[in-house]
Amino acid sequence: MSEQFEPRIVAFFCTWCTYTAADLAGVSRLKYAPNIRVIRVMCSGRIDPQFILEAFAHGADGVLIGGCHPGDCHYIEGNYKCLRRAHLLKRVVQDMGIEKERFRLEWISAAEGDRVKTVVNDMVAQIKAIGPLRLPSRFKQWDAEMRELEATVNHTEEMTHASQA
Amino acid sequence: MTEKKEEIRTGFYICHCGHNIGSVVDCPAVVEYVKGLPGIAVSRDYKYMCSDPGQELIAQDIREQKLNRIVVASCSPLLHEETFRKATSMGGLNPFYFQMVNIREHDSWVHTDKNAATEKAMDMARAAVARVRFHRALEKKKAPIHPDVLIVGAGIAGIHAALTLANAGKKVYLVEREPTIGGHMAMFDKTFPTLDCAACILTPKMSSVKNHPNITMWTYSEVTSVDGYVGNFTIKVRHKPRYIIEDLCVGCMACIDACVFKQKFEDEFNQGLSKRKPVYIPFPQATPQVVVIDPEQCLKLKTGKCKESCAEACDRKAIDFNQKETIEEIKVGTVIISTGFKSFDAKKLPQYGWGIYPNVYTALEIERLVNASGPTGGDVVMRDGKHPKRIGIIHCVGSRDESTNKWCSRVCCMYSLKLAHLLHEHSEAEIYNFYIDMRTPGKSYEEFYDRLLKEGVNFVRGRVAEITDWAMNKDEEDHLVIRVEDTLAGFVRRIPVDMVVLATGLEAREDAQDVRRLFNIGCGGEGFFMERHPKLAPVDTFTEGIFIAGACQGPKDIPDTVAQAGAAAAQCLALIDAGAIELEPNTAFIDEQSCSGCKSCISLCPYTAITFDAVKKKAVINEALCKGCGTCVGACPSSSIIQNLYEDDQIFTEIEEVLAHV
Amino acid sequence: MKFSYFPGCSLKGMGGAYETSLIAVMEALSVQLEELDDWNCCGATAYMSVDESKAFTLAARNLAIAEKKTDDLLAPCAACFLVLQKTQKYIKDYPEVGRVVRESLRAGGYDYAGSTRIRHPLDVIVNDIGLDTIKKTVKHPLKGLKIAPYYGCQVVRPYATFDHQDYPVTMDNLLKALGADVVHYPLKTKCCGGSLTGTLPEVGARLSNILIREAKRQGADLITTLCPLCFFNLDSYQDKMEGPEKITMPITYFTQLMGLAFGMPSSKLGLKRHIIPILPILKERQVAIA
Amino acid sequence: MPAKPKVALYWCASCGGCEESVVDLAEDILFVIENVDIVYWPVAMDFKKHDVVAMKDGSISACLVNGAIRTSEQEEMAKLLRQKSKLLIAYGSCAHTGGIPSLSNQFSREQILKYVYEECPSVDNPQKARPQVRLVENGRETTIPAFRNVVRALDQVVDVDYYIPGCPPTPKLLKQALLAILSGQLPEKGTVLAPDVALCEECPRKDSKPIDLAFTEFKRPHQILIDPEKCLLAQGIICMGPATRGGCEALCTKGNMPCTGCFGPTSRVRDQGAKILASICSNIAAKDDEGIQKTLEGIPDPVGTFYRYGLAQSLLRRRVDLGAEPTTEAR
Repeated sequence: MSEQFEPRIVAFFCTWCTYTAADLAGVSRLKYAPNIRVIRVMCSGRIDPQFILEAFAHGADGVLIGGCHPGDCHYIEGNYKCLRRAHLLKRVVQDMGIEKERFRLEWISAAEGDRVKTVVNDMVAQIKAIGPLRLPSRFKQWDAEMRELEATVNHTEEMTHASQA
Repeated sequence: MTEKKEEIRTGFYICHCGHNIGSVVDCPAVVEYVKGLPGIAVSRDYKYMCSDPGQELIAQDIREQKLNRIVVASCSPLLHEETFRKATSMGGLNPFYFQMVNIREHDSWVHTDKNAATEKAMDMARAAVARVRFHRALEKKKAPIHPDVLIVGAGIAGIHAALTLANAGKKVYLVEREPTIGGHMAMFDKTFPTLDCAACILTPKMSSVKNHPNITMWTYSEVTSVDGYVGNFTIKVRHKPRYIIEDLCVGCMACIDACVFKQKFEDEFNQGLSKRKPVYIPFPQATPQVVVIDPEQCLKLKTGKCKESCAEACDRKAIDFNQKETIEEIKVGTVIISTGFKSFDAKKLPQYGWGIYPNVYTALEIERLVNASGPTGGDVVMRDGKHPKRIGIIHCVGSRDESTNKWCSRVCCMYSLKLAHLLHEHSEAEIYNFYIDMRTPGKSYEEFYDRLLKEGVNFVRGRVAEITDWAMNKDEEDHLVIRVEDTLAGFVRRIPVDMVVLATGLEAREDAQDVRRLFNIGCGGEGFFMERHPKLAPVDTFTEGIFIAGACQGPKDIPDTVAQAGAAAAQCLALIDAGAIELEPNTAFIDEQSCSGCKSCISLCPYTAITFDAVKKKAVINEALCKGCGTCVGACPSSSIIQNLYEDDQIFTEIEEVLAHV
Repeated sequence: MKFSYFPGCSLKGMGGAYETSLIAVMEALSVQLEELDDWNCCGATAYMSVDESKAFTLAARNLAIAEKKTDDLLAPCAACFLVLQKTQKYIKDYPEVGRVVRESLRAGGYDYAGSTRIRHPLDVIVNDIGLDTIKKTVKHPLKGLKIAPYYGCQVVRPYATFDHQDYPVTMDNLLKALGADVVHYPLKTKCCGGSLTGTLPEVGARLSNILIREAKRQGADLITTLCPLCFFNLDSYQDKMEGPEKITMPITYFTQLMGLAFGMPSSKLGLKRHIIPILPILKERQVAIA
Repeated sequence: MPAKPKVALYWCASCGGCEESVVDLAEDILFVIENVDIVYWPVAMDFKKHDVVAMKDGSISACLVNGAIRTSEQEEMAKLLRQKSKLLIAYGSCAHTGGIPSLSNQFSREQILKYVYEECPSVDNPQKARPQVRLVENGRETTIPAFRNVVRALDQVVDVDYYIPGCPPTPKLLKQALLAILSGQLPEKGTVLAPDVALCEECPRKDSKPIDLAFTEFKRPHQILIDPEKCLLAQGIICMGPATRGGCEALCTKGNMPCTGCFGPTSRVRDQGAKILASICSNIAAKDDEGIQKTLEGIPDPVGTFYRYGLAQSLLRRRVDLGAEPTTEAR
């Protein structure tokens, strides 16, 4: 590879804890890897498992969820719902061949600006080590097999795929 | 939902924020890039979007360019989302046709690679521009504000806030855990830098609280539950039994005299420097002037067997051994938390010998010791009965220290100076102050330091290593030796003294985490309650309608505490007088047509906002109860719940577009 | 409970009393000690200042051997305890050190992943076994025996793994559990002279004498320690003490006192391996000796 | 008299159940025959591919294709029928969302061929022979369709106008769809011709569902005696009903079996499995990692459970670490 692989990480942060922590990291001028794109939600309970899969399907190399620590949810227990879903979703994602490092749930309170930095840097390093996921290009690669037919079907009646053996 | 197709005309604005954004993100490049995105009618950059001309730019473009969507890329939405929503509505557009992109806190301030930061800004801008297409016009809902206020903690902060509000005609519930109000300030002797007597300035305020018709003062009481939201809190308060009928007791103390016990229990108010009986009044000016019985110590309450001479002695029959705790429920619209601080536990630094050498004291103990109404009547006599000839005051005990607390406790330098003055005045002893840096920022504070220098107090610059009674030579024998590196003189010194005072720092209270959970507010890493914004919202919390004041937010002195208490009171007044507060319209609603009535969502709502309509057999969300977390939306198996401002399509678009790289 | 046991040179030599008493009390507490196979010198503090990476490798070889056994590694000598801990920490915290050490180890057919836990017997006895068990095991409480608890510099500094750096109390609590009186001893972590007794004997002797004098002033009958070098310095240089009055202060290992309290025969505790005899003061205080 | 509309039916990777469901129209089949001309239906009528090739483009009014697309032949026929039909309708779960065949998207082509031709216990194949795309023997050439790496839903290969869901679709839905085609009163293109509300709406057990499920364990249907009246989720059995489009008349839950999701998700959902996962997990009682994990042990195969009929149309489509081997290469 000529160019260094830069992971794309989509992060879903709850507004009260982790989004605020990321703001704090900014106010404190902490420096971390620029590979993360944050999407704000009110509560980690809002994070639909579809969002995580959607992010992967559209080219995310990693997905990070950030919520309030257990017991600290601004909405009392939204983060527990998030935790329960994450447990099973992690299994689904891994069963579907996605490395476990690519999907991460972290509790980061509004005071833990430094933790945003550590977690992001850590995740970027881990994903750099395992390489790109980039599902859209894999989808394209899979679907390339359908072009074989386009090349032949209009010319002859019969299947005449040339044997390469 | 089929709506009339409108032509999307989006205005995009990127803010340089002076150099804050502009020096890292190439704003003109982002402007050019956004011009190529679908639906963009205007794309501009500006030095300060939040300034009046910046806002006017948006409003004017909406009017002149017929914009119907607005995106601003600048700082955190937590800071200026409201500002730009207002600008959007100034232009005549519904304020919710607006989306904000955080390219300062989340981009320019945290990244150094300009190309990467600019690319990130473009990604986020593209996502916002795409997302805003799916926005809808929304109305803010209004919640009425109950005019009563709850204040938790009746130290100087709580007292000042209560009086401010009560004088403005508002009804205040002031809840204090201890048997008396007054807090730490009531223990102090004099206050710096004016050296006026703490009691003289505090006790009149305490009695005003007691007598104010608008203040309901509950001592020996604690808040046990908090429900509801801004304007409409339901609070449960537990009244612990004092075993005294408060209305009957006049504080004559005849019961105390009559109690069969000798004075044998540690007097908390005097920091254990004196003893008291199981029935006691914390200090002479305690408010209310009502005694309290400690059930752990009282013979009657512990064993059931006692001749009850106290009850006999009470003319007014105020003693009631059968008193039980009671729970009272109140409704308030706003809350001020002023629970104060905890003094650093000097035991955590055993090298300073507190608890090992009797003549080592904490600052709070000295406050009582030099106090005319203290355990010795102001005579500086040590635990060994002697009078000190030399005293060492050690600064920064449990402050500015990697192994304990990293922060500066802000008040210790000044109170150490004050104690140096008072100790010298009371004992004529020679005083040594051991400091790392003298921190005296405050009106007349530096002058006070100067005065102490002239009074002949010795100052040694260096962090003390240890206090020991090991004598290296004759001079040191029978003394406490302070071993310190004098960083100005450049060598290690051993200074023998008779008495050591530890200037213990300020910490968050032990139960700060419980209080934080109770009121659903935040704590910083050091444990103090977190303000909404360190500069612009210093007494607000992340929960609307709950404010903080005093040292529970961070170490501070009395003037700053009082100022914060006033500010918190003013914030409550502002809400109460407005009568109502506008709430974010980010509530969820159920698309009745698509709901299958599977009930999966109902128990997920912590606010019981979702119910099952038994006739229609569908779930229904009560908008007034919904707080807008979106948990039910994430869980709805047929995507039949929609959260305003966080609709599925809006978030899906955001996901797709942040990833749709250039 | 089972540990790999790293005696180090001292316990096999001058610190023999420490080893015999340690093995005896651990057995009484049903703790199995398995001496590390083919262990080598920890390098002590001296080698570190000669060649750091060789010193680390030398110490790490022991950690590598212990890692295969999987049990935690018990290092009773304060110097070994410190050196092994330091090696462990440096390998972990400084990748370059770790790389060099691992490479050197591999050249010798060893490998070290970094998982060995290094423990001091004092920590294990008080925090794992617990004072309640100790109290139950005590047969003859050391009543009336006044002890100055001396920790020395290495067991809590610079790595305060189980107690406070300046004012440790673990051994104080253990001695109290044995029934002894623990005197206030402000010099409990001050320098005993260390290896200065070899290089600058007057200075070394002066430092250890300060400790003895202070113990006397605080009314101690004896000083107890957990470091073979401290023991040696304190026990051997009392005749070099300056000043008019003659002080003799018996020195013990904490494990010897445990053995006494557990009612073990003196033969198992190396009580005769002291320059300053210990038996007279025990007799004077009527400590039962089995 | 105007010519009757021409209708074609075709099957791809499917079990044949969809074909039978047409016959399940019973006497209504007469109504069909009365009103349309069936011009192509390999399972029932003797027309050949060249007959279709000979038709004019767009001359078939409606073509119902069932089955997923796995082979090159299926691909080719889908394209051909698309070309000849005004309306192409994906009929049944496999054509709609990939169906059961798309569960094989968890495995590579090689894994499948190896198992089927070599490792499967019932196979006797000592030479380890595998089918070849092209075989020349004694100067005679035989070709068979290529076996693709990926199973696809119909619309992942060709443009589809409407979907009739189900494994198989009910006769009622088929009849409604045919009536709509005949009357020309069709909804917006791309619509699934079934109600857009989840199954619970029509499930007779709906009233017995408590508002607070608080799952502490999950059970599989064979592990307990299922109460025939009570909501299956309330009995701890995974039922896909809340996340599955209704319109099947709750056949499974009426038959004392949980819904397994064959009608696919409602129109607002992008990933059926993710949504049932979200709703079920949210309602777990435990709050700690250990407790949650323990409860979830009752779902040993989440992918197979939540994506039984829809893996091809799920957001991830296929196990993502699988590559794409050449499919036409003969060895």
